[in-house]
Amino acid sequence: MGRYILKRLWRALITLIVISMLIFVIARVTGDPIAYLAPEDASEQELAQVRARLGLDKPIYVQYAFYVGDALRGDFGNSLRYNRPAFEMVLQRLPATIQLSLIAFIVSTILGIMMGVLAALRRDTWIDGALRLLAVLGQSAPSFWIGILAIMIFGVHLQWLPTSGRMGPEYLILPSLTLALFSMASVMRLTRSAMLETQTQEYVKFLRAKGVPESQIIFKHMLRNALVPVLAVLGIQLSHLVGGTVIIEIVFNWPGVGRLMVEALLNSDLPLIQAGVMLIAISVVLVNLLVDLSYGLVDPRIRIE
Amino acid sequence: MNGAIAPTRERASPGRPSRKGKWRSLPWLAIIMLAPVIIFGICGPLLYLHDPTTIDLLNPQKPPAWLEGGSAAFPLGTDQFGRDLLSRLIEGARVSLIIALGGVMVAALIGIVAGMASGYFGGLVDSLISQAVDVKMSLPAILLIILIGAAIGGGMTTVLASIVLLFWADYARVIRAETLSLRERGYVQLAKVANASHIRILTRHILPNLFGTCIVLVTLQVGRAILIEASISFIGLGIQPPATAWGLMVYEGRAYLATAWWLPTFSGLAITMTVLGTNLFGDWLRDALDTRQSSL
Amino acid sequence: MTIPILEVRDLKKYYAASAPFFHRGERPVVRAVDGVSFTIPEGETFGLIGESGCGKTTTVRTLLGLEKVTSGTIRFAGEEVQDADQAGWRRYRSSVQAVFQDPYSSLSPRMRVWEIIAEPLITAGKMSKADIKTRVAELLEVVGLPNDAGERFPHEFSGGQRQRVAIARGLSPQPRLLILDEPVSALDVSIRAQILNLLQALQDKFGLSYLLISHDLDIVAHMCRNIAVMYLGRIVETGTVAQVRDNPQHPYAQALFSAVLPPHPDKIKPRIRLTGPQPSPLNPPSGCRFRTRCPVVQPICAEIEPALEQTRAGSRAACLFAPRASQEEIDR
Amino acid sequence: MTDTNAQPVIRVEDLYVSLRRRRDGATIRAVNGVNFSVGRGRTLGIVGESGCGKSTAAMALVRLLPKSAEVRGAIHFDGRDLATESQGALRRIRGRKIAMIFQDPMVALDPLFTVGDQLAEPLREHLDLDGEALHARQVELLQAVGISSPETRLKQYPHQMSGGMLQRIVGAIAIACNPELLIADEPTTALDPTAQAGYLELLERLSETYGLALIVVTHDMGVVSRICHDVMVMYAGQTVEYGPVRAIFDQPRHPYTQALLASIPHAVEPGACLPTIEGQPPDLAALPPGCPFAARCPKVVDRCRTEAPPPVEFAGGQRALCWRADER
Repeated sequence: MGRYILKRLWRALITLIVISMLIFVIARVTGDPIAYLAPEDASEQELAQVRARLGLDKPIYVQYAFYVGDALRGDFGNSLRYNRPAFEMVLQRLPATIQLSLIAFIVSTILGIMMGVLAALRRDTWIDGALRLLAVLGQSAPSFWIGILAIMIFGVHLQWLPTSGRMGPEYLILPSLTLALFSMASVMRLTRSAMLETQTQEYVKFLRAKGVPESQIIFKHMLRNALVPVLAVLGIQLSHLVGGTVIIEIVFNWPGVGRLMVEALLNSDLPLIQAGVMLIAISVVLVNLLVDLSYGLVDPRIRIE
Repeated sequence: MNGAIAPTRERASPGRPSRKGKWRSLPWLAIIMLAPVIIFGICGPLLYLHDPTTIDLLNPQKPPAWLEGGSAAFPLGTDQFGRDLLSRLIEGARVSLIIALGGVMVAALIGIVAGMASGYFGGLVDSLISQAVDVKMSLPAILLIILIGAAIGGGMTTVLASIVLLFWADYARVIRAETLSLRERGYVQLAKVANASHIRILTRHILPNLFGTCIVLVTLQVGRAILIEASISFIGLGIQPPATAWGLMVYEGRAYLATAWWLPTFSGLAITMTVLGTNLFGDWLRDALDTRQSSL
Repeated sequence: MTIPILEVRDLKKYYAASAPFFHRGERPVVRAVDGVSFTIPEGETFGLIGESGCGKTTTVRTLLGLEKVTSGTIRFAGEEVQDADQAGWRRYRSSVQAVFQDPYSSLSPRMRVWEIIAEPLITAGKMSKADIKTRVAELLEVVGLPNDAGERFPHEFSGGQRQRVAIARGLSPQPRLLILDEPVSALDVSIRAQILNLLQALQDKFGLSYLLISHDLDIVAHMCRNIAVMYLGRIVETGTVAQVRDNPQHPYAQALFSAVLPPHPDKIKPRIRLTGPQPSPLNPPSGCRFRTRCPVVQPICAEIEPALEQTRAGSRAACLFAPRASQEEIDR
Repeated sequence: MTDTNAQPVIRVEDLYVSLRRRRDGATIRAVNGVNFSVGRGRTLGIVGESGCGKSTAAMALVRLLPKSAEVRGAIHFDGRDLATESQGALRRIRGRKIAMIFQDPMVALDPLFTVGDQLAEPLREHLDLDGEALHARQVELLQAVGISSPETRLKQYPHQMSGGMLQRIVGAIAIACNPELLIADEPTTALDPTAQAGYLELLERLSETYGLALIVVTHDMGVVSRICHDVMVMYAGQTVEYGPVRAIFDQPRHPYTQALLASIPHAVEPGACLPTIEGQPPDLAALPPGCPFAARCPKVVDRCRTEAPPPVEFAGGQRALCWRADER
């Protein structure tokens, strides 16, 4: 187990380093930061002073080190448009995004697993067919379109649910369900095929030979074994979900980091983008790590090395 | 009996299932969904009723022909500038197809080469490629897209670059795993014993056996690429007006939800149908070719 | 004295095991093959037997050049090959071919049978396409496959037929030694006999030498003149079939042969039981490797590593307590 | 019959099983009219080559078959006919009165649960054991199959154990509820010679100690000669020969049995040519009229190709399905 944890920690670290390098490189590629840090009519000498002050005259790896140091302190600079610390702005919006994706994560995981199990147990019946069609539809329809249709039907037409903003719990329903759809479809398909896979295992045959009731075989043994591969991809599902919030936030006017970043993108507000990307990356990597570690709880082969 | 040198000729095992059921087992639903997209994608300009970019301010927001106020001249109605929706959808099909196929092909090429090299040679090449794949897998796609968008702005290049950067890793991961297992097969070992070069082993023994996996992956990825393209266009980083793409049409139509519901509805429907078609086709291929793949 | 076709001396193959994360000092080593020696006279069949994990597959892989030798020598027809350059290996490999156990995974599924059989000729690049086709037709005839088999794919054949294809391929570069790694284990009993007969007939016809690897002691006894028994990377006993099978001296060989299923219910012999699990080649026991499971183990076995020595029964065994042959018996 | 006891534990009459082949939907006649019985403490070997229906016949006894399977005939066990019992009733028999073990003990246990947990399942299910009594029985069982320090073993997972240990655990699970019949389906196919001998010995000991009726399905005549009292040779879903092991090894009456025994390398001089059986078994979806072995039989006569041979009985309970069985 110790070795497994170390491996996962290592991977998380590498991921964060790579993303920080990407951000850094992109910030440099997009132009001389001096252009927007110094007054427009600054002289060559003044520019050099600013450069020296910001460390921009140093070699690139020193600059990167400075950048990482700043990032670790939460200093990504001020938003160009709002002239407020970018990190703070993102931090303010983060809870809304986390709330949305977490609820979608829970909904999609639980429903996905339940539907997958049902489809596998009713293999080749109309239930299986319907669930599989639903799943492939869920993986095919763009979430923004589903969102718009939902707004059209439940908001504009039926007027059952609010469609924009984040005021009370009822504001969460449409966005989180829309967001959950794609992930739910993936989890369902994976659960279904994992369940079918376990059905062919020798130990299932042996359990039947022992006279263990079918319900116990399914819910105690097959389900737990099927969850092993499902759990392995939940981390990936979660990053899909966090990514998906960006679009959902736009559709439903949800005040999260995603919308903030897209706005920042349209305004070329680089510090804000950097802070947003870094913070989202960190939260995704952390949650991924948690999911990976929970793997050991299910599978004794990893727990006991 | 001295059946040694001239032993019996065993009966060959019965071949594949008969050809009879073949027509019926084709994925007709998928074919019906994909056929219009492919036809429009290839000969789009020949089929326009109107030029998709011509603004016709006399006919703004016309509903589809079968509704009150619609006209046969604009079968699916018009947008806020009076442009014919059907013609714009056809134009969108072309753009979507080019981007999806082009991006996926480039990604497949990079990913397959990387995956084969990684799985076959192992060592440092493998460590680097695996690490890169790992990093990609644990990051949300949208972050990469935003970073690319931040670096080079919106447009076709951003979409293509995003698709390639996002998808190569999927190929590399799957192909690496398959190559690893193929490498240990008896026939690869025997090819080495027969003095076959690495090139020969990779092209004659490994690549042909990856074919099924590649085809299935490409099919499924085309669907995902269309979705990604639509999403990128939707957040404004993709195809820029006045050119058009399906995602952009949904985005533009979104403002007219209350007055012209058909604008976002039909363009979204086009995306969904196309992706659904490729997904169904891919699933069918996977079963037909019997390649083992996770359903992600 | 004629030069033996294959002479293996003190062959060792160690793998570096994956080390624990922050491991200090030397990396642990898996001693898959640890000092194996044997000789195959030209035109004969030599059998290597042992249970899974004893190192016979690794031995095959090193002999085929699929793994680099850690130390020791492999002499083929008098010439050392283990340190040969690429050209040397190429030459060696055209004289040594192999047939593997699984007839399903040993034929490329997307290649036509003729190309599978011809591959060693194609890579050698010395024959024209027409000559190759003629040669393939000859080979199909030799292994008893129909003429049109060449244009078909492996999946169109049954297990026994595939093994015939594999044998034809092994024969195509006209090798002198064929390494048969469990060649009939995957086949049904009746097909098994056909393939064994074919191998015997080919040996007679072409004067081939065989190295036969198997865990089926009946088959080894049927095919071979000399055999060696492996345990945990070492040969523990070697000699003629008659010596080793009928009067084994090493306790492991005794246990192994006592486990052979009887050909008739009247021939059930008492079995010598082995206790405990097989130790890991990562950390083999000191002294005699078999001592942890040996029914007649003595304290000294932990200290002295026995070498293969001539026994009174005629075989050579690596056991301190096997009755030694006297000097005159050896001379005789 | 061959049984020493008057009342066999299980008696099978005219068993037929047909299955649907997934590939082309054809109906496979996997088992075609099989009769046998096994008494207390006796061991029956069902032997044949791959696809001869031997496993299907054994699994049909407790109806652990694919859903498409159709079973006809009578399976008399414990005063009832298992061929007509409901799946629910069969479940209460499986593991309780009829235990089963399969090919490879290494994969017979669920990797995610402890050995103790998996041993407890049949005890809880069939005997309603719980708490102290359950634990005591678990320990007792592990001791019965020769496992030392059972307390710690119960808490371990399958991946922490050696192959030999798992064999014994599987054996312990099989005898957990004192069954009357144990069916072993290719129990040693995946094993090395010493492991194979050990497993067979374990089965033999369990059968003797507990007076089990044992059915061993195998393709290996050696396994049969090692532990079986009676043997049933199957070919293309039919019992071509049946009888006491010694009688059949001494004087096989059916040409297929003769060929099977002769093709074991032990039977001939080293290096000599082995007798072979030419050709391949028939497709079970399209069985020929007459004797299914006719196409490969060295003793075939015209009649074999058109008329199905009758069972010919011999002294000592041996019987063979062949027109020429009583010729020497």
